[in-house]
Amino acid sequence: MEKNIDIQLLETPLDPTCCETFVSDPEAGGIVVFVGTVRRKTAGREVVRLEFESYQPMAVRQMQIIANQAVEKFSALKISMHHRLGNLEIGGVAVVIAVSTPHRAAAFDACRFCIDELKKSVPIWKKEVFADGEIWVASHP
Amino acid sequence: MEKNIDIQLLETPLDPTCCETFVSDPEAGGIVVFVGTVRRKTAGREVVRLEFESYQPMAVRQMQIIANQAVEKFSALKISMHHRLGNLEIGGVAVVIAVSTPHRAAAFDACRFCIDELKKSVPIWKKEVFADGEIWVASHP
Amino acid sequence: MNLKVLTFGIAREITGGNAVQIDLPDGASALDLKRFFLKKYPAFSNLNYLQIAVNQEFAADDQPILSDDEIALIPPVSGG
Amino acid sequence: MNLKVLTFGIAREITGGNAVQIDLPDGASALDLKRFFLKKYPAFSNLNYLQIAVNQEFAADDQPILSDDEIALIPPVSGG
Repeated sequence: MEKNIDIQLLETPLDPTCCETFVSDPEAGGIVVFVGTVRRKTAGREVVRLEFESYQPMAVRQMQIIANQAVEKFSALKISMHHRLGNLEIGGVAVVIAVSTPHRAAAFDACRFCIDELKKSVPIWKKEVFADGEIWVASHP
Repeated sequence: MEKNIDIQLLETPLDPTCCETFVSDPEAGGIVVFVGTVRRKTAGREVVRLEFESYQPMAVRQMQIIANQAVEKFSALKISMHHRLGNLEIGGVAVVIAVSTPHRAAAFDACRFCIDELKKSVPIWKKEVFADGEIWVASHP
Repeated sequence: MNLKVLTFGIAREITGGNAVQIDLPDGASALDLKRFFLKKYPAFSNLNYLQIAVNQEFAADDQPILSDDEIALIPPVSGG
Repeated sequence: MNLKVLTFGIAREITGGNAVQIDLPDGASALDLKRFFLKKYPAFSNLNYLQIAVNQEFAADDQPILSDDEIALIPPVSGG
């Protein structure tokens, strides 16, 4: 893995500070951090918890590809992407993505690119568990 | 000040975690944090340090206005804006802005709006000190 | 050829295990593999999509499958 | 009327203090105040802009200045 990219899938609580610290750089003018948290409700139903699973080696590869693209497209200096696996309660942190760039606009664009692409192409699956049922998110029309 | 908005001007090092913690919310699906750091170089010159000063009561008012607009325009749940005053070395954190929203796209838009507006209309001034001189940033054409 | 196919998420629940052993004719493509699963487990037709990964990369429909490839079913992803 | 005008950043350096006492005719506007400073300190003409704040808000050119207003010179801001 490139020295300026940090990809992790973790069974333990994520710490945004780790990602921010990783991307700190004397050439950086801006750092943008996205923290994805578990909302209490989706489509009006109360969420009890989320369960994340992944195809780990492929997920890491895909995240790496996305980070490389972000470095290329947005001249990002450093990128850190951590994704949580296992069970998460409301308010828990599912994903943290931090990006540093020399100028701030690119940091917003690059961070947004990373989370948008992660949601499209990284083999991680989220099951929403409600009091009265459960669904694999995005699986059905 | 509204309960969902946290504005601070601080003479001591900023802690992005404080801002993230403030904006955490069970209704939040996404938090975006912008961390503005002091770059080693501007326009090719080595920066020794930055000096920030502000018209404090007006700066707080303007930041409050911006945060209120972001709540209105982007349905932000909570916003925390901390700006540093005094002297800062390279890598130091000048500003932290954290925004939580139910869905992630709005968090990016709202956070970017806040930093863009802060740079336009908040009475805070930054002097860049180089080995061989100093300038008040953005003062002259 | 005999293949072990890894399954995740809803694909794991549909097939009832972390992996399935299947038999495909030599020279089968990723699309053949996908058709095999759609036929054997009709529940897959209800998904938004079903993709095949070969050696940890998304495979095009015409990609040939070899017996020692690492094959996985990728139902709609939902990370983040 | 006698006014105390707060100064910051480069405006502080141009005027040589955190505040300046000036005399303006009663009924003067924010624009009159700005013109007073541009005339007295020509260095202000070199700035990208100079704004006037009245009671901690940006003032329009035609805003009248009252003797008990809190007045400040706002040179180009550069926070963040």
